[in-house]
Amino acid sequence: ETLRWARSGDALTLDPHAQNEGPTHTIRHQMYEPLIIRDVTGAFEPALATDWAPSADDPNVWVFNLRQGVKFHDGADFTAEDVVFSFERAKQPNSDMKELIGSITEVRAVDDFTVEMVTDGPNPILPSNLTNLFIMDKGWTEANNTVNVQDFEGGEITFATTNANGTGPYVLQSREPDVKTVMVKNDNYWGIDQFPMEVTEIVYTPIQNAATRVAALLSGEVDFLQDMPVQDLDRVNNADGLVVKQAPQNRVIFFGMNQGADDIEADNIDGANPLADVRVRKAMSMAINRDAIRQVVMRGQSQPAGMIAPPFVNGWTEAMDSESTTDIEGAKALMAEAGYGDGFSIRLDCPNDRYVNDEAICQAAVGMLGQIGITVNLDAKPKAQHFPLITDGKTDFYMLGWGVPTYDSEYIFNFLVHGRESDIGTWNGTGFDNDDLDAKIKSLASNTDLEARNADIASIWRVVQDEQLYIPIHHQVLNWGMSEKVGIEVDPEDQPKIKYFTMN
Amino acid sequence: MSDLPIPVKPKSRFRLALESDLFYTFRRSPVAMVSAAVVVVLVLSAIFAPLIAPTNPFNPASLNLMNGFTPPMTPNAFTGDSFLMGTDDQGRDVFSTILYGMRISLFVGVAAVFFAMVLGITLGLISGYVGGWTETIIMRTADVQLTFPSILVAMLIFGIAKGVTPVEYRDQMAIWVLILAIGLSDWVQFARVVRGATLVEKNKEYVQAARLIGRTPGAIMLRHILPNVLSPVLVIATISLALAIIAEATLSFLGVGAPPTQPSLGTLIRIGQGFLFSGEWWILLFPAITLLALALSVNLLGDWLRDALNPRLR
Amino acid sequence: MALVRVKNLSRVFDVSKPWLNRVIERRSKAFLTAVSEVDFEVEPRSTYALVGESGSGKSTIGKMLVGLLKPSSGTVEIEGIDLASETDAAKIDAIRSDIQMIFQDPYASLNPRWRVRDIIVEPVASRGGRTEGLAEKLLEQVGLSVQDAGKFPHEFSGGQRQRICIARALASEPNLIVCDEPTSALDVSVQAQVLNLMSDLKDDFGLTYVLISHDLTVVRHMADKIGVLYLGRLVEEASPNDLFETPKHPYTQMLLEAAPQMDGFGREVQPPEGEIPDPINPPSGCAFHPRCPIAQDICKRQRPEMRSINGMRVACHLAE
Amino acid sequence: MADPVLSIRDLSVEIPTRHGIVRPVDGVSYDIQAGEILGIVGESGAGKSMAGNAVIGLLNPPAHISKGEIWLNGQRIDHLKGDAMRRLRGKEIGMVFQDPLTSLNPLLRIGDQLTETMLTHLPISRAEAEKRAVAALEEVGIPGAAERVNSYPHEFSGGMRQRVVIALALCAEPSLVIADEPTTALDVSVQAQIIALLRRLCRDRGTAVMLITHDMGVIAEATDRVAVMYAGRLAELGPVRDVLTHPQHPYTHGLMASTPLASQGKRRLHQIPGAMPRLDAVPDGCAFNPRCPHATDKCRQAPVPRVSNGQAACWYPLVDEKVI
Amino acid sequence: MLAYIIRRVGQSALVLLIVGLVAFAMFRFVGDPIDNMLGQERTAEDIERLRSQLGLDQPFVVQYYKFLEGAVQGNFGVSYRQGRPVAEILLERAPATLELAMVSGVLAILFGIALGVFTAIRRDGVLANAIMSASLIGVSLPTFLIGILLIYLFSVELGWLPSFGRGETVDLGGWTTGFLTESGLKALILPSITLGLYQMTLIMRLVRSEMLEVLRQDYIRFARARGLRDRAVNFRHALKNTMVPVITVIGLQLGAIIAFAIITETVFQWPGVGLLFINAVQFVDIPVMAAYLMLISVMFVGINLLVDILYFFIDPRLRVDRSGGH
Ligand SMILES: Nc1ncnc2c1ncn2[C@@H]1O[C@H](COP(=O)(O)OP(=O)(O)OP(=O)(O)O)[C@@H](O)[C@H]1O
Ligand SMILES: Nc1ncnc2c1ncn2[C@@H]1O[C@H](COP(=O)(O)OP(=O)(O)OP(=O)(O)O)[C@@H](O)[C@H]1O
Ligand SMILES: [Mg+2]
Ligand SMILES: [Mg+2]
Repeated sequence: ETLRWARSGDALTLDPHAQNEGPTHTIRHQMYEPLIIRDVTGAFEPALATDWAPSADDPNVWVFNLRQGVKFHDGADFTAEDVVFSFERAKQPNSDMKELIGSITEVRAVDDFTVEMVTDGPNPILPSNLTNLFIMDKGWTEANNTVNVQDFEGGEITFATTNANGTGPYVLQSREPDVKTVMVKNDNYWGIDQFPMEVTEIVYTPIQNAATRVAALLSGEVDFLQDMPVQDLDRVNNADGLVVKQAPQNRVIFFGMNQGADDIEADNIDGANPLADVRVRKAMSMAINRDAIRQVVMRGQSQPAGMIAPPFVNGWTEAMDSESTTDIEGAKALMAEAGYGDGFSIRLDCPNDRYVNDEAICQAAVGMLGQIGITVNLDAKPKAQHFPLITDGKTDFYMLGWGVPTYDSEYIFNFLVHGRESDIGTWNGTGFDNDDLDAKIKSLASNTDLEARNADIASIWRVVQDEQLYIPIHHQVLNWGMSEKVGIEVDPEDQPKIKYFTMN
Repeated sequence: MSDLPIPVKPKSRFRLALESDLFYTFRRSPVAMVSAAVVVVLVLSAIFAPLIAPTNPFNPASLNLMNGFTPPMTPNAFTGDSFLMGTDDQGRDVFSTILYGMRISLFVGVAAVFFAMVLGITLGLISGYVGGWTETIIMRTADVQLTFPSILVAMLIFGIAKGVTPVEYRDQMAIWVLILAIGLSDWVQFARVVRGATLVEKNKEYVQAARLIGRTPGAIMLRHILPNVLSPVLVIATISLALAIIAEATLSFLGVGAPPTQPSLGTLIRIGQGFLFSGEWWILLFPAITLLALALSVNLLGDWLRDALNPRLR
Repeated sequence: MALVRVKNLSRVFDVSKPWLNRVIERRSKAFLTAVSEVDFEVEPRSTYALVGESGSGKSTIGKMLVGLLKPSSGTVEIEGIDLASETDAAKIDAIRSDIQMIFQDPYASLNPRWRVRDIIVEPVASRGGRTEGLAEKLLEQVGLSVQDAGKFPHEFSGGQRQRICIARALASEPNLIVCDEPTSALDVSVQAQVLNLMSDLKDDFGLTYVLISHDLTVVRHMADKIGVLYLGRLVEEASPNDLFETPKHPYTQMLLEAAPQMDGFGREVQPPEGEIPDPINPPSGCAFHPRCPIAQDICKRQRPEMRSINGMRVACHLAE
Repeated sequence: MADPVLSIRDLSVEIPTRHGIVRPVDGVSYDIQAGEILGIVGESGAGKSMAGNAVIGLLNPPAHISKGEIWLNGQRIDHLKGDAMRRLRGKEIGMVFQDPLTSLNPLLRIGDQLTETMLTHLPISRAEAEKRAVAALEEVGIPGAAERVNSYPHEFSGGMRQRVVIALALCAEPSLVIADEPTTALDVSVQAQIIALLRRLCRDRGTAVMLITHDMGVIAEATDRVAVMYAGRLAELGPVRDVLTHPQHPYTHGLMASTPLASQGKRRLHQIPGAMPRLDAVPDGCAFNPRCPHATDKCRQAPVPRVSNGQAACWYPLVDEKVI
Repeated sequence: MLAYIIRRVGQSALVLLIVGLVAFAMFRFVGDPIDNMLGQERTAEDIERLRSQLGLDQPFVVQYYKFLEGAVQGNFGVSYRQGRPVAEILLERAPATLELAMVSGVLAILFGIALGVFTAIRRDGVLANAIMSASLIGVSLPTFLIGILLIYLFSVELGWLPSFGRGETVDLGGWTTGFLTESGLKALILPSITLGLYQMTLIMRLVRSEMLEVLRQDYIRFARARGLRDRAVNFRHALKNTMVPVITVIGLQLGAIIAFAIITETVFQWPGVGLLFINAVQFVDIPVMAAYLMLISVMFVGINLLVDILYFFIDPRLRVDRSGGH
């Protein structure tokens, strides 16, 4: 049966290691496989590795036993050699996945179906980092001259950009970027009896315009829709033969502020940086009425957040997650105390095609911050333009959403709290840089004493909370719209894997 | 000079206007009167929006998000506030937002048409009157310009402006870019018509009489020809105004126009169309009706003007 | 001394096709000789008439007289001054205000957006002269009323408009008025009014007229001397009586014969042969020879010079 | 006398306008016999063309016939509608307009315009029509007619075009031809040719011709009888020589007298004061009364007497006023 | 004739040169190509190397010439956003837009002319007036709104027609066509109506006013005076003359259709060049913008060239030597 599947955007490339981006991974997941995947509940599930464990001899080594009898789409056999090759490829400078395996110093094939990974210290959570790390066929890659990862930013295209040869349940049949991608069932798939595999053909269509997207679902032209506009949930739910399934998403939405600079360019204050004052940051957080955003902008499809970790994540506590309060008068007082009683103006950079109602949330924030005298100029733009502002440190006040595929706070700290360096803290646009804290974060990777590690995590969170490093907004709720015949539960990472789908 | 007869006070322009054929046909055309009335009401309410509108939707601080999605004339479940045309997703009063949005739409439309008109008339007059190479160059440029439909030109200019202006100025710039873009894509019509009319007028004998007296080309163009080529210009200006309003709406709809915090009618429709299926029809409907009413009545006026000013139809 | 002296006046228009067409179609440039080697003089306070069929170059001569067109060759001297070669700006200005023109179409001659007063005084106002009460005075002189000064042209009939044109022409107190078919757009009864007015003003102000017309009866009534044009050339020039009684040139004879006559009841005329030839490729020799009943060989070959015969001037090899 | 080809009885045409109802033709009656040329003369705007258009049923709305009858060859045609009237046009009534430059469709060959007219009205084959087209062109004196049928209008000179227009008007052999200022746009020499052509056709075929013009000279030379129109009404009707030499109506007289005449030398022209009234402000009584030197109160109030052949619409007709 | 065509071709070439200049200027001055290509960690050397590699150190004219040379060979560089050669992307997308434009163009011309003639002939008729009023609403309603309403009505409420995309397409040697499948044809209906409606209204109103103008001409009066049938008068005489000015405008409108496709494609998620362009504008993807510009003008110029030649066949006055006579 054909599954007609739509969402707002397309995969940026098919090269497995060129972009670390959700929707891009989603498409790859149908054709390529990592060693380990997460199932619909978020639990690990063996994919190309059948089991894995730290080596008994060396705490710095993880041993993976590979699945046997697996063939790539082109018929080549899957062996340890391919794993070694793929990991090496993923560590290339052009790779966007290298941060995830930064701690791996060596990958070696013990035999055809055993691989050992050596890390620079004990790494208890290594498997979490591997769920989006796809394995390519060495022979195919070499034959097609695409050993090097595509230089995406540099505008390069390679054979792997538009072609795919994985071990996955579906085989690429045709692809027109931004238009249509068709995949068909892989009859030689190793798991063909293990999974429902009821979808024989996948037709994937990006539809940018939200109304058109919903119309397509309503009119029955699409069976399965990601990126459901929240306002249309009722309509879709009430439509004959359609259902909306929802689940809390492993993603939190928040604002970041440049507090490290002495002066920032996006404001109207010369020679000073109002965001550097923690009282201002606290006031800003207090000005945000998260309930109103939940009620109106999100139509109940979110959960107000007090910290920037989703509840799925190790280190999340209910107490911290309810620390955000709304108190306009208090906020005004704080502003006055900080010497900004008359307010200031600042530009807010916001994406308009990445998160649920991202632009509307920003707009609402503009109004709310206005109430404590902060005039916010909103600059909303596509994600492809927004994200580089953060990674390049060119924005002083921005929206960001963070999902945690590793389900551990370390991932958050590495990207968002650690001071910005070339291979760590890359998404920390706040200018926050605390050497003690950085050391603590670094030590998490190799801390095998989980209790002590958790204590460290809690203490790091304390600093983040007290410094009001970010202004958390909410945790997203994920909505998938689908025809009743589609049987699937929502994946908290928004990564549908079609092999689990049933069709009746 | 006591032997000179005393001049008699002539009729004022206003009286002449009232007695004119134009005014007569106007009074006879219900369509023209109704659409003029609609235009006047809409324009006035846009101009006096700050006085009429219950809230100022462009001041984000005054918004209460909890008022979002209030249906028309129904009290909001949380705040108990009630709005004539309901509120949008940000809790903005749709009625006020339409008034303010219309200001932007009208300002952009009028300014763009004015810009196009001044440019087009000047170039049209010069190319028609001077002729020769000047004319060839101007009219070839016009041909090239015609190659690019307004929407395309506007988007290009927008894209380029986006590439060259610093982010800080983008919001303020957006409106001026819209005006420039729509205006630039519109001048050709004016230039062509004015040139055509100028070619006719310049061979008329009153122009020869003026040349005979030794008046300069500039004076002839400005004082003699210009007033006589204005009636087709008026017609085009009206129709262009309707087009410019729609173009502005379209560009805003495509996301290259007015920013969402200062929505024009087009931006409002773009916002509203997201709620088309979810039952919040008022967010789309009222701005759409306003836009339609505005464009339609301006178009109707233009249509009527064209017929009324066309001497052959009389 | 003659007020106007036209010597060897020619005007050629370039009517070539665009360059590319000429190259591809292997054609040379095409020129239309609208006026060719015309000589005449106009005495002060007289009326000199130019007649001819459409396209014979009457208006072109008129425009060259007033300086609206530059001659291709030859000269136009007004009061001894040639506008085309004169360099003294003051003299040019003086001559310019001495010449005025009245056009054929009274509807197109007046700027419809201007009030009559402004139209009339423009020749003076544009030179910075005093215009107070001037329009009213002139209006009365041309038989309109003072109140009319504040009106717009569309409030007037054709005859009244022509009067306004005359008033405008008089504003700068000119000596010479070139009238290009001043009455041909008017009905007979109105034409009589305008012609009478022109005669009166001529006497009152000592004006000199160059009257351009294709209407032989008007010309005969008004002119002191008549020049007949054919295809840009002056073929005959004489006083009205001589011309109408004893036309010398076969073309003049044909024209007089063909013109309908008020008393020509049931007159059976042999209509003239042919039409005016293409002015771009005019016939060789005497341009009239293809239609001329008495043409001979020489007429085809040689262009006849103007000759004086009995006080008339005629350009015909055979006239006597 | 035989029945007239065209007979107009008390014809009025009305146009509703902003300033009230305008009557450009007001109670006009006249007949035209076969082989006769009737001249209609008058100043611009007197209603000459309107009268002609009314006959052929081509009044532009909102102008319409409000009163009176039009009879063509014994058939009443003023109330005919649509197709019935169309069949008469071209077939029974031919029309020639003033401007030969614009009367011909620039995109169609002369021959096609001729054959299409004939095929519409005559039961003949296309080949026959083509043959007749050449003949029709020859008849109006177009040299090389056999080749010229394939020409487009812009390839002809003005005089030639007017001949083509006449050929078109005559090609279905109508019994009446209305020629509305057929020579005004032409030079005198060509005008003489066209007038001669019209007279010859009229004589040879016995066609009745209504010749509309404002040129008294053309009237004198070309017509048998003349109708003088003033402000939509008939001022005078009669044999051309009588009307022109002994006008009875003061207007006709004024018209004649204001024309410069060779015989009168350079004396001041006779001048009718004022101008023809606008049709929305025609004075009561005799339309000419404000300009008439002989007008009395009766002229200002009572409707003028009816015109009959040889008699003017005037209470005080002039007697023995010789003009020419 | 030959001269006429040569002149038109020459003018077209000139237009293209100018457009090329605009496109080139965009490349050269708007998006800093170095910035776009090198990203964050660039060294002065890198910049120099790339400058000379891209020829940016050469004189302007040489650069422009190189650009044109590249453009003629279809080399417009690489899309900043998609990282693929622009020419390839355009080629992939062009069939969708062209098919859509073709269908809407044909619809607009057929219905536009038919309705224009009808409303002109029945000038005062009830139906004609109704059509005229409706047409005004047509020009007053923004295209995007029409599209949204059509989707709402026909896809969502009635469920008759697809709301987005091209349906199934068949690949004919690089040209993907939606004409050969039922779903492809169905998918064409709503977008082409949306796109064609506005142009149709314009053409209709133009045809009507030109037709009325022609119907006032003397030769029409004369044709009527000759007793020709209404059909002959209206169609043979009037319509043909109407076409002379109308054709020029239709040419312009056809070009406009391709550009207006931007809106329709956005609303219907039609995978054509318009959608590509609007994304490019949002992303300031200069190579795509420039190439689109060139593509549109080539099409436009091509259409107008054809139209001009057609014009030439319709109007005999253009065919003859016009120098003589007057
Ligand atoms: N600007 C011009 N360019 C080309 N040819 C011209 C121009 N002006 C006049 N001609 C030609 O010159 C010739 C003489 O024209 P002119 O207007 O002097 O004639 P005319 O005797 O005044 O005729 P009419 O009685 O029609 O006014 C005509 O053949 C005309 O076509
Ligand atoms: N639609 C109209 N509304 C009002 N008056 C009109 C209209 N059409 C024509 N007239 C008037 O009808 C009168 C008769 O016009 P007609 O064309 O018959 O005059 P004419 O005698 O043929 O004049 P000309 O010699 O100028 O051709 C004119 O005075 C004209 O102003
Ligand atoms: Mg002339
Ligand atoms: Mg007439």
